Amino acid sequence: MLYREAGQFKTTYAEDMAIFPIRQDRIALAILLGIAFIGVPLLATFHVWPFGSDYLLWAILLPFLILALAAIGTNILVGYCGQISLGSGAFMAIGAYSAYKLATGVHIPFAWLGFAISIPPLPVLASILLGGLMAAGVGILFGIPSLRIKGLYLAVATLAAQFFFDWAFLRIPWFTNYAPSGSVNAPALDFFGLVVRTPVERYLLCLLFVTVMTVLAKNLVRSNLGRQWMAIRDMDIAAELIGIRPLYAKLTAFAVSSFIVGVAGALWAFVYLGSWEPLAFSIDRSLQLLFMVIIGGLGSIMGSFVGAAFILIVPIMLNLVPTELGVPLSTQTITHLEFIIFGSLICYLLIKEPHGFARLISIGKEKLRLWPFPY
Amino acid sequence: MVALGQFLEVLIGGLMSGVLYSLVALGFVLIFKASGVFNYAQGAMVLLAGLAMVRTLDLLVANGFPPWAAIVLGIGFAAVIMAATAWLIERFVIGPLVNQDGLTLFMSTIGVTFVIEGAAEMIFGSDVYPLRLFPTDAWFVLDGLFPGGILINKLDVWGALIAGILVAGLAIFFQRTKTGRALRAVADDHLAAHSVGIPINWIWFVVWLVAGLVALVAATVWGTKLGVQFSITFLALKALPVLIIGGLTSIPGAIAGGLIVGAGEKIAEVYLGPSVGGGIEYWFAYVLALAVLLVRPQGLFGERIIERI
Amino acid sequence: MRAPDTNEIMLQVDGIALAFGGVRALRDVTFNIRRGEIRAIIGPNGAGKTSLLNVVNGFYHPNHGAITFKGRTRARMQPFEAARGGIARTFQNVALFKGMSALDNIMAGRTLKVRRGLLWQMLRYGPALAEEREHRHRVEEIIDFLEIEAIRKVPVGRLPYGLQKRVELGRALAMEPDLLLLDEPMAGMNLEEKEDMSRFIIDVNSHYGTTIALIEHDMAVVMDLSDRVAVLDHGIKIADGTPDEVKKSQAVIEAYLGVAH
Amino acid sequence: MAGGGSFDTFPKLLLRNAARFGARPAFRHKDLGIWQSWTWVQVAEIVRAYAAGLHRLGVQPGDTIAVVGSNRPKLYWTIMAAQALRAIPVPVYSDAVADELAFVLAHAEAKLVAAQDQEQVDKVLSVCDRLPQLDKIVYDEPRGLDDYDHSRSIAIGNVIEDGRAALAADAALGQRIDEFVQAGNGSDIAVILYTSGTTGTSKGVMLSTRGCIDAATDTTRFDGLTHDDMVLAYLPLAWVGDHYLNYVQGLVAGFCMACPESSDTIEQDRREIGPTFYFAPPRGFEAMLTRVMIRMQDAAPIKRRMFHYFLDLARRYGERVLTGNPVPLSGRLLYALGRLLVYEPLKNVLGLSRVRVAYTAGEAIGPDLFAFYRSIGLNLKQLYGQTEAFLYVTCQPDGEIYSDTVGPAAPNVDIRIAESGEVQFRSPGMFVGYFKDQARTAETMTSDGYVKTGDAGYFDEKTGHLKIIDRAKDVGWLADGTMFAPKHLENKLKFFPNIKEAITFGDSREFVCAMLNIDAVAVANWAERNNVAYGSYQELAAHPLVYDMVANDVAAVNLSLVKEKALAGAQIRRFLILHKELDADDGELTRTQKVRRRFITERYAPLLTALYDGSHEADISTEVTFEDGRKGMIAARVRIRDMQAVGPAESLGKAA
Repeated sequence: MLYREAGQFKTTYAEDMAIFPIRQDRIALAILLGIAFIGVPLLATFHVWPFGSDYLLWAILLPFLILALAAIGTNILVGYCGQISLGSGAFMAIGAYSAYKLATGVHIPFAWLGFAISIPPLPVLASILLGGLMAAGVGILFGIPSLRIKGLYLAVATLAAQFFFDWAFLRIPWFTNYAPSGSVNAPALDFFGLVVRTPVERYLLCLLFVTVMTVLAKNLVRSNLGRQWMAIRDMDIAAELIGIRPLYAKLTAFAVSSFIVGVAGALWAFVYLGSWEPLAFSIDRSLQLLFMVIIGGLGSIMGSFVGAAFILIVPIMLNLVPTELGVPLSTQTITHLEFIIFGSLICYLLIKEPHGFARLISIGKEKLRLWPFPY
Repeated sequence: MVALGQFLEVLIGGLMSGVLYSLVALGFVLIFKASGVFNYAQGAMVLLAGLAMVRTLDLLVANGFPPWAAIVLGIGFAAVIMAATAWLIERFVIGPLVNQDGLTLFMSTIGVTFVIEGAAEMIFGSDVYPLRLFPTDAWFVLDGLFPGGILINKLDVWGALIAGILVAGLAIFFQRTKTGRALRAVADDHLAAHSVGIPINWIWFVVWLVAGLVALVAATVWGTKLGVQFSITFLALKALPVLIIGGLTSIPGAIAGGLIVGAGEKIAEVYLGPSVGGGIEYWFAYVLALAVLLVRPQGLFGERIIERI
Repeated sequence: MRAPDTNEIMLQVDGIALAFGGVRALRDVTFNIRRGEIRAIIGPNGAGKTSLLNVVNGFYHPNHGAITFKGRTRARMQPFEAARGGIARTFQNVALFKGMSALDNIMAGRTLKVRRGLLWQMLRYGPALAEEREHRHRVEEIIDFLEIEAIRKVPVGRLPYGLQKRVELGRALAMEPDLLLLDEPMAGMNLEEKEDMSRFIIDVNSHYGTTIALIEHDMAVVMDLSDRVAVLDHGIKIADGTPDEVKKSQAVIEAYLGVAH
Repeated sequence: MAGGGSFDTFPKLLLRNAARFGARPAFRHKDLGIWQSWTWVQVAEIVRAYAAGLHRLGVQPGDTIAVVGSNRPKLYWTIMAAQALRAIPVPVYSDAVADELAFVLAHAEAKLVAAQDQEQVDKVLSVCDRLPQLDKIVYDEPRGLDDYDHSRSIAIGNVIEDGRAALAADAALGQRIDEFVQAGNGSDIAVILYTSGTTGTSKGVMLSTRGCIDAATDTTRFDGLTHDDMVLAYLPLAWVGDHYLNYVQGLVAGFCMACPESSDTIEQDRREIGPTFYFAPPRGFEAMLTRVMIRMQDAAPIKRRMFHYFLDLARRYGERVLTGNPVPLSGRLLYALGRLLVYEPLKNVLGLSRVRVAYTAGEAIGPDLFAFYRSIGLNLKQLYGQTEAFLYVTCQPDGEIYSDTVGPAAPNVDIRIAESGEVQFRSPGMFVGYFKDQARTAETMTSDGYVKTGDAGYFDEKTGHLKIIDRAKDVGWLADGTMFAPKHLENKLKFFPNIKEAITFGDSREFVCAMLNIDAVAVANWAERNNVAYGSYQELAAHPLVYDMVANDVAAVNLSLVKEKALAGAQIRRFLILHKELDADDGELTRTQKVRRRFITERYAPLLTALYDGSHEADISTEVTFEDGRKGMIAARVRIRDMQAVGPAESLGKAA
């Protein structure tokens, strides 16, 4: 209905392969980015409604951005390459702790060899990215089984990663620089001299990361590599017979996915939490990410954002709405309600619309494009 | 001599708790064989069964019922709850998802897990509820052989006994009874089974019910050991690696796997634990499973997987 | 542009035997494919035709025998090695990537030709974009060739069977193979679709000079398409030669009439 | 806006456009998934190389070059290249069967044929033994032609390459080409268009370059077409409509021609390209509307209701809102809302959003149909023309649009009505003569240089616009002397969605009878909705309920006739529904889908007699040609239905 496509024709493949080939979509995106990059910061700095307090930034936007990023990572593995993962939380943790170690300086004593490896503290940006790389490395390691085993079996392999690293970061004091409490504090967020402190600054920082990595991720999934992943997902045998090497396809999926998740982890720890414990990256986190992906849409970048938003908003609504209605619920009840809602929603979507909200959205969009016709 | 004694003690303790893993794993095998579902919700079911039982039990006792009656009624009620759950799951989740690929089914059970956990805690509360069904004191045996003898936890013995009986029972149920055989038929080929007039939905309900009851039993034992609480779910989740190790489709495999994991993690905990800060039990089973997968993807007892195009 | 029918042997299969458990799918099968020819493999159901193709492109590993492809002999190879060697393949029951559009399916067929790696593709800039454009262009030529312009961007899941078969052929062509294995390319097609498909097969052979081996049940089709026909029955090659020779062969007639074995 | 001005040949216009619009797109073609585009400069260069190539193949001034195929840039360039060499292009209908093709090629003495693809090449080769003068075949799409004899048939691409190389090699060749272009003048024959004559064999209409350009200059001005416009070239290449509206106007105004990817992607291509100038015959617009309605039937009830509500609204206010006449405010607002919700989206999906001027012609258009498109804001107009005039005789200026007239004389055209009632005209674009056919040329021209259109019509007193009622020779008189205009009647009948074709009889008979063809799509749909079971078209056509439905339509026509005094007596008394669809392959229709009345009269003689001997059914068996070319017989028993004539009194009664 709102679309006016007549006269929008493509004269080059570049145009035809664009992410948003329809002009109206490009406009919408531009507006969205405008709001995100200019509108929100402005409103927030001058505390204009709805940014009266920092609640919106802290409790919603920051976690949304970071978790959306993590969801994208998870989606690449689960949604695009069809390799189930219950270990995303662990890879966030790896990202976070590696970044932490690198930012605070690494010292590995090889007493019996009489020498020690030590790396001086690195700049925050470097540590975050290297944290991601570290996660990617471990990802590849745990991805190797996926070459011999499929689906369900892989679930257990990733569970192994999850539980092992939960334990490692909890019990091996070296990771926490021997902090007695086991909880660690992020270093100052110093990017080439300008230090990120206020919520707005943190928000912008995450927004930047998310935007850039989203574009890169989108590029990957719409390039040959992305097609290799989907081929493996849809029919691995046929994929092999057209010359796709399962080893390469799957491991790249693991690497890329873990890298993004790792960076998200580092951001989560450094930018959002500030100080954290291994609990922040437990299996619950893994499942939360998996849910975001399923609800948002397997195999859809956009879906990752939708899923993240949904998962974050529901609890807040559960909190707000009854209170408004004058029947406030106990936090426990809310948690339980969340569980039930998410759980049943997952089942419902898997049965009715396996491609999640993203598919529903694109169907709606198609309807608008064909309006007033039904098809 | 001391060392050996201690080792035996640990080993026996491990095997005993291992039997429980086998038990829960058996629940998995049933469901997997019958509907190809890799049931993540097993842990949640244990929690649900446990809570349902312990809360009724407490309630009744508080209202002056004699303990034995309370126990019987409590267990009975929990059984009913499990039956209801089984029916709901079959009716609203597994049924509609028939012929979907394993991954989808698996994810759906994660959904189920959340619903069950949420509902269970909402209805029955989310604290730690102590449960006393079995004696928890210990025996000392063979003190002639070893100084101080070997400590054996009576609860473990009970658990092992019950589990043993159930395992035997299930094995028979599988091999002998009509339903059991029908069940195996379904596992091999849905359509075929259907065409020969085996009511699949009924079969599925049955396996989920059995799995539920198995969960109930596990709940009684673990409940007594640790009190009924959320963390039980993680304990029960270990049935996943147990299965991988044993082989997804093999009942003996499930049993052996359970024992291996049980003994293995105890030994690892006692002998390696201290050097790495303890808590190895938390992941041992999974990493072991991972190792097995790499060497023998179909597990120790599983049949080979052949692909065709 | 048709490749000259030299007698150069492109693929030589020597004494292949293949068994699943007790089932002997292939017993000591020996046959060859010449460069530039259209080679048909026929036989009653369960004769081992598909197994033979599976052995040729490395999906099954024979228990005995060797395969010589373009002068290199090997007992077993991985499917993707076969693909890299220039062997493409379509399937009896279409094996497309259901989640992807027709275009993406065929684009996936270009994988082996892609030069730029992960980082370039991630940046999708300069050379990477140029390469992507190049591949798209080649794929569009194939789409034009197979006359599937109208369904370019439709998810293959929604396509009718006949068109799916075409897309699958397109995916195989995108690999620019030297040897194209077609497993019942016309199974379940109506007359018109069959005529189209035959036309495409002939054009592929003449226009791209691709060597083609196909399994087909429709005798009429086989007889007027193929240069040489090999007949399998119960895993044994019972006849081999030009369509006319094969038609005359007593063994073949018996096999098809189902005379005792 | 650019006219022909001092440029009297197309090659010169091409050069002018290259100079004036250089980098602007001249041609687009949806090929390999995207709209390949060529600027005027590129086209000029290509055409020059192509001309050189053709010259090297021995093409001389005055040679005729046949062009057969669908709308492809390379085929249009063939026309340009031929004209550059002062050779004469002869476009041929691509759906012509081998015999028709053979006739035209032989008659035109084509020396070279430019064919689109294997299919056309094969067709030419199949008849080339009848074409001694045919020397070479060039083709656009090499696909499937690899093994053909390349001494005889060459890919156009190669011809161009060869020409380009040659031009680079020797400058003299280049000069020779340029000399041809310079030597060209307005009196040259620009093109020979073969009319698929409604009667007898087709005639080659010769048109002069000067005439073509002048005519086009007038009409492009008339409609304000400029180099910013864009057309979708989807009409038959060989039809005057395509050649004039797209090719000639394109060169004159310098706008861009877009060629669709294939015949079955036209809808989508139209939507993508979004033409600004659009032509379709009434049946084209009708088909579009039918599809719209059919698609809407599957829409959700609410949506459907909304859709129809706003369409009614448009019918009530649309025309007035758009022509700026007074409309109640509520109407204005609702119409604006309708724009947002229905009209604009609808035009968008149909690819008509950007159309500034749309024309329809060829036959009378149904008032409702016409009103529909105008009311949703499409500037649809009618023109009246014919090949001999190089299209335009009359056309409707903006603001003076009536569904039942074809408008006043086009610029610089003068029209007169002969005593016989025949329309005659003189126009800048009028033809030079029929190729190799003095006799028929003579009988078409009047002594004082007017062209006989062969159509009967009159100028409407009220509007001063021309009204065409029928083919002059078809106008007849009933036995009792009342005037009888078959086409007029037939059009009235065809305005009903259920009736696809109608042939009426009455000349020198006591009363009027009609043979009807139901519209398969519309009636099938009706049948589906009212669950009427039927096995075949034949069954459907013979179905009593269908007869009843059609009878109502006929009655309505009779009623409407009462109002036209002259024709009131010529009401339809009996009709029948034919058992098969009239088909060009059986020679019942022309290639432009016009009824071959005479042929049908002979073919269905038994039915005709039955209509008049009072019997209530008749047997008929006819030979038919199937799509794959095979021939066969179909026999049927056709029922005949009697109708009541409506007297003035009754009509008043009904009116009151």
